Amino acid sequence: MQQRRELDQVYTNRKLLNGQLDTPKWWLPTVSILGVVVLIGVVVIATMINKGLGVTGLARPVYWGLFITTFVFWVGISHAGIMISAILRLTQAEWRRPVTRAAELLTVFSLLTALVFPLIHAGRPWRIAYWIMPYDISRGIYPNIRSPLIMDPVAISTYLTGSTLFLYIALLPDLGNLRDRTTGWKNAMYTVLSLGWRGNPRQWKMQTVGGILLSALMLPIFVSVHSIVSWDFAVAAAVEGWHSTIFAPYFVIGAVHSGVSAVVTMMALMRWLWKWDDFIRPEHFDALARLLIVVATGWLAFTFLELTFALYGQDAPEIALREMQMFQWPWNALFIIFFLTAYAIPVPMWLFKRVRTNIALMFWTSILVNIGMWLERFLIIVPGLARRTPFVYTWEAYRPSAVEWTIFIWSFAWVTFLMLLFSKFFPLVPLFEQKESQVFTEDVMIGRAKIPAIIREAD
Amino acid sequence: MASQAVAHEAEHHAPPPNVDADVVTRELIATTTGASGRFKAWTWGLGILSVVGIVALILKFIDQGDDSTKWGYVAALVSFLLSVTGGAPMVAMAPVMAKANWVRPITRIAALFSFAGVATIIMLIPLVAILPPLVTEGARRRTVWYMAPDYSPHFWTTLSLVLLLITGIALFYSAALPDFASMRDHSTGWRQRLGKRLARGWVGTDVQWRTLRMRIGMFGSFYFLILVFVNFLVSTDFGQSMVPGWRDAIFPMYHTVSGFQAGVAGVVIALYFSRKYMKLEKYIHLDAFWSLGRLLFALTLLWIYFFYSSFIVFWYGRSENDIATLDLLIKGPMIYAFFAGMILLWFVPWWILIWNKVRRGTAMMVVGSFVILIGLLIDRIRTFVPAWSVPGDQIHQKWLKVIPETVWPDIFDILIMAGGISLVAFIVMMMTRVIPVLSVWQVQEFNLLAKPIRYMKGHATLVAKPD
Amino acid sequence: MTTAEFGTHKWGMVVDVDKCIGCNACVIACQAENNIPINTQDRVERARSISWIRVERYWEGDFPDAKARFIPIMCQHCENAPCEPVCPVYATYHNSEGMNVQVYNRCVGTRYCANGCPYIVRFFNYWEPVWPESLRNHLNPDVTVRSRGIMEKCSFCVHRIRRESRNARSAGVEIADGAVQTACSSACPTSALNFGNFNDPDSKVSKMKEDKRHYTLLDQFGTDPNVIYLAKIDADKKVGAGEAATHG
Amino acid sequence: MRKSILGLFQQPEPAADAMDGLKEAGFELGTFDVLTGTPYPEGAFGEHVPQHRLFRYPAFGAIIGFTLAVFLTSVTQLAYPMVTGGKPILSIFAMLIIMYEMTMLAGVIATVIGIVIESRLPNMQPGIYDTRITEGWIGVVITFDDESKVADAESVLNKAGALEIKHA
Repeated sequence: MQQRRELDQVYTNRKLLNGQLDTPKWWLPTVSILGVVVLIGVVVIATMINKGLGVTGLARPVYWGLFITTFVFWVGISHAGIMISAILRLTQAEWRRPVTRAAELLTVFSLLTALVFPLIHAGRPWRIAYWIMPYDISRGIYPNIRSPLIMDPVAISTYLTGSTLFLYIALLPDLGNLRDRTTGWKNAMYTVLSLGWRGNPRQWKMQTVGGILLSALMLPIFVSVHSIVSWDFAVAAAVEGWHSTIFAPYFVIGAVHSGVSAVVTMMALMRWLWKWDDFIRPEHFDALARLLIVVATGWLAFTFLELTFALYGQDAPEIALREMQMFQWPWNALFIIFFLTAYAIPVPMWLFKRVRTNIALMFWTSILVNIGMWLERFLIIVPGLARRTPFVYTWEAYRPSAVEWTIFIWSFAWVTFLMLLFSKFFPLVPLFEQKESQVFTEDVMIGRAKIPAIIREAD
Repeated sequence: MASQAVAHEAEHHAPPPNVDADVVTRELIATTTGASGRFKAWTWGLGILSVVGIVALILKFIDQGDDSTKWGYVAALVSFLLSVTGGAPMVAMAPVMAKANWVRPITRIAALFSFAGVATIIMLIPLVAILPPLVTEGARRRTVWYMAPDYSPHFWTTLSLVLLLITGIALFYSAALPDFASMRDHSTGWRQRLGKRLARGWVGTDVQWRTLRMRIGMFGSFYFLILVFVNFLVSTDFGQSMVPGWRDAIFPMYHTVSGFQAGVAGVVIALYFSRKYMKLEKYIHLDAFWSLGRLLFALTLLWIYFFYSSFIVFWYGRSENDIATLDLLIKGPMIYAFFAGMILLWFVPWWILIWNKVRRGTAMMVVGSFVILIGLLIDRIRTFVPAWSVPGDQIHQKWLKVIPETVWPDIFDILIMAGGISLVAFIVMMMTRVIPVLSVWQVQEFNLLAKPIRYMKGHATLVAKPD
Repeated sequence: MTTAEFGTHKWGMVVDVDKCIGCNACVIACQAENNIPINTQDRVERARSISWIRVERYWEGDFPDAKARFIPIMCQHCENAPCEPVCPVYATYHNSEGMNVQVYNRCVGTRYCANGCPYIVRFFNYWEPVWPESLRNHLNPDVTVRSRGIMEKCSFCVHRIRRESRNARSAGVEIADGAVQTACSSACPTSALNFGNFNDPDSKVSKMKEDKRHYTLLDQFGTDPNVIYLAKIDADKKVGAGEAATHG
Repeated sequence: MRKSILGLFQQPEPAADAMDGLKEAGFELGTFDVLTGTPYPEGAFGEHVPQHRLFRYPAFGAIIGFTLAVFLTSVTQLAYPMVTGGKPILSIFAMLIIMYEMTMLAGVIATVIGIVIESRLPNMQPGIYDTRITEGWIGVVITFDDESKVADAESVLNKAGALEIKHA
């Protein structure tokens, strides 16, 4: 429980709106550098589409490689947002307040990035338009809804739309705030965007009730999205290591693991870059780390189950696959790194409060987790395809090409770029939630002890 | 229902009454004595039923002890009892996990269920004797015990169930110390003597309180881990591994989650009756029902999610495993049980619990909980009975070739199931005679931490959150 | 027996492994017939070569009495094909003649089908296909040249089937048994590859697949292929479907 | 444009007193309102708790989405009856997933529309306002049908200790 801090609202406004009202010095150079990287990435993608997928490292039988791995990775990251803002909103966790918007943003932008990969990894991207937006007559046929690749776009666009609207609704009061702080064309923009927000009881009630309702609606979507992504793999009966019933919850909890870690990374950066030490405080990292310990352990349990029941069948090919995945070069090295970074190093560290409240350590451990979780996806997808078949015809292992790595890096630059762009115009920490927590918390004296308390409305 | 719900809502909005500490102690201690005639009648009835059930169990063992295919219903019952009695105490750990205030008064009721774990163990004994070893006719069947000794499942399941019982009781006892002390101070007769012996000189020093919290946290986490492990063993060794080619990685988790669901449902029912017939409205606030309702709702959705996650994978896959599993467990001998379970375990509770009005009330909550318990029993029958009905000479094959016929319960099975379930109720009811059904000190703590306040012109509750 | 109307046949192949001598004639015939781009050394090394039919060589037994075995593998045209339901655009589906067909202009190249296929008989065009000037005019006009970015696989020489049924229809007769031959089966010197109509109970292939040596590849996936294999006969070994299925 | 005045307070308590004063002075509910920069516990200002029908929107949206999904999935399959992998033409278990997603999507969109409508937005003539409200000041705004009551409204605000009164 965070101990209470008296923060004057004027100060809160000035600090939390510094991204918009007085742009920090580092902003322009950073954005321009990122812009260059993004541009390079776009050029590379264009060349790949122009030349064909021959430029990638893909080869029979590994038809899906780095792109799909990264796609799953970003979809996983996107699960941070709703996890944090919905679940914590429903459980009325007080410490969520400064975190929610950043998390939702991460959802939106990582989804926008994830979407790119299935498109560019296809052989004829220019035709994918028919596959995503298929309901036209010109193609003369409708898509096959039995295919998980149709469920994917449906689920992801649902999730993207939902979380974007969620973000916007929660942004309204702060837009009103910005409208009051700005002049000129910015003022005009915020006036339009804030839809004439005034802050009367009705509007506030809608904020709270609607927030809870939307959370309750977004939560099932959030679960379904990564489940459906996991079924891309799980329905392939002929691929050992993919055809497992546990994939849906296993992917979801893994996604939460990586997503929440990504939020930690992001919060540390926000605290450092915008000097928000008064708002993003060690106790928030502490709470997130506690959450992460639980999530990570649950995830480990699922990993264990997945492995157990892979061997449970005691079929030769399955065992051969696992043997390759864990004990053969280069997979064994990846596997060790994966296990160390995803669980063995960070979680024991988080057990100590000194680590949990140390922002630098939290930053690095959260990065470790995401390295591990990316490798996890890679180790699920690629060895499953590079499996030993009974045939001598397939012998090639998969080695990602420079093009793939460039696009992989591009995706990170792209997300950061979008984030910074957003931060120029909209606050990354919800101001009204910040102020609300000021109103809704106070200290009670029980005997001599001063205990932080929360005001719960009679309902 | 609507009008009643509205009434409850009004009641809900009213801030929790602040009762003086001494009144709390006196009234709650008083609940252990002076049982009503109805209560006595019920206890007798349930007691007799349980005895009949145990006798039936022995008879069935003598009669059919050699034929494993006839024991599916007992296996289902064991799994069911494990779910209820094992899942319920999890509610007692919520404060440790989430520091939730609403749960404090009701942890005792949840913890009382762990005593009923005795029923599970009693029902398990013959089953362990009958469960085929890993190697039959020189062939080893698929289990999670790849190369382990032949009788590992028998040993470990029994051991972990006993461990679960012990940890559950330890969890109960570590949280009950202060109440035994208050029984020592305010009760009479054997209860006072019992309190004297069990309070272990509790006077409530700072150190004692700190150790108490530490113990609760410790045993709580142990309990959780052991519970997951037991669910894993029972669901695989007594269910999955009895069917050649049934390979469902999610099944243990499915089993665990539906176990929690049943546990919460059991707690809701116990709460309802103690609130109604022990006049505890003052202490069991509707807030508790509301929160439990939301928990139950979430678990209900989780059940359907886990079920569908495995089902869709089987449906897409065409391999022998997939087809045989679907044919045996869903389309096959138990199809009616499947639909009944689907309706009672998911659809009906989902539709009942989705309404905030219902969650704010008690009546429909308890209806929903009963529905869930019945549904769970049917679902356990759906999974375990077909699994056990596979002939013993086939369970070590690679794939299930012939789908066995439907197995209907014989008179023994019915008596055993009735007995086992009433034994749980019986034990819980008896425990309420021994110790207050609500934990006295936690009720005090609740009243201390949650205060109704006037915030300017409005009403609100001030909930303190100590670390 | 049916007339040559569309959808009345169930085309299939019976491969007598015992007769296969691993001469690779079928592979060459297929490459020539179906306008398959040339598998240059580079493509083979990158495991990007395309061959709709291939002859697998594997060893049975251990040295010194190890035996070299050959088994031709092409698309098995499964009834429960894992590749079909996963295609988002119906680029591959099961037609009414029991064939697993690939529709090139629907394909967007997700390569999902290839992941699903346990036989590794689906191939992806990484590059635009090119032929040396000398071969430009050798392309088969009946077969589409596949552009880059799409999947392709054995089509049971569907163009030959169509031609035969056209002729039969215009002549008002049924397609005679054996009239339709795929490029590979017609090229096979030992007639290890036999193509025909499984719906016709007294066609050659229908008779052959009753042989007690018959088995299908990777039957544990429940794909129910339309390509039936007849197991190798070993002088010193009792052979049944069981033995054959193990190496499949 | 109806006449309305806005009294500004720096602390919530006097604002609440002002609301009470207005009630006593016989202004009927709905003609006066309180503007804050942050949500306060319900009824903190003795304001009348706003009624809303928000919960109807998602149900309505969900029904629409579900119907659409059923139509889309079943019709598109039946229109092109192609057998894939021996799956039935009308594969209900694949359809369920799409139906679920579309139901949720329509539900969410309807909810968002509902939130906007129920909070009486977009509101292009926000009326009298002060930018300090988003800096923690509390505004009590009163709208009049007849000019006569302006005076006693002002007196109430002043009595409660309004730091500033704006007219519009």
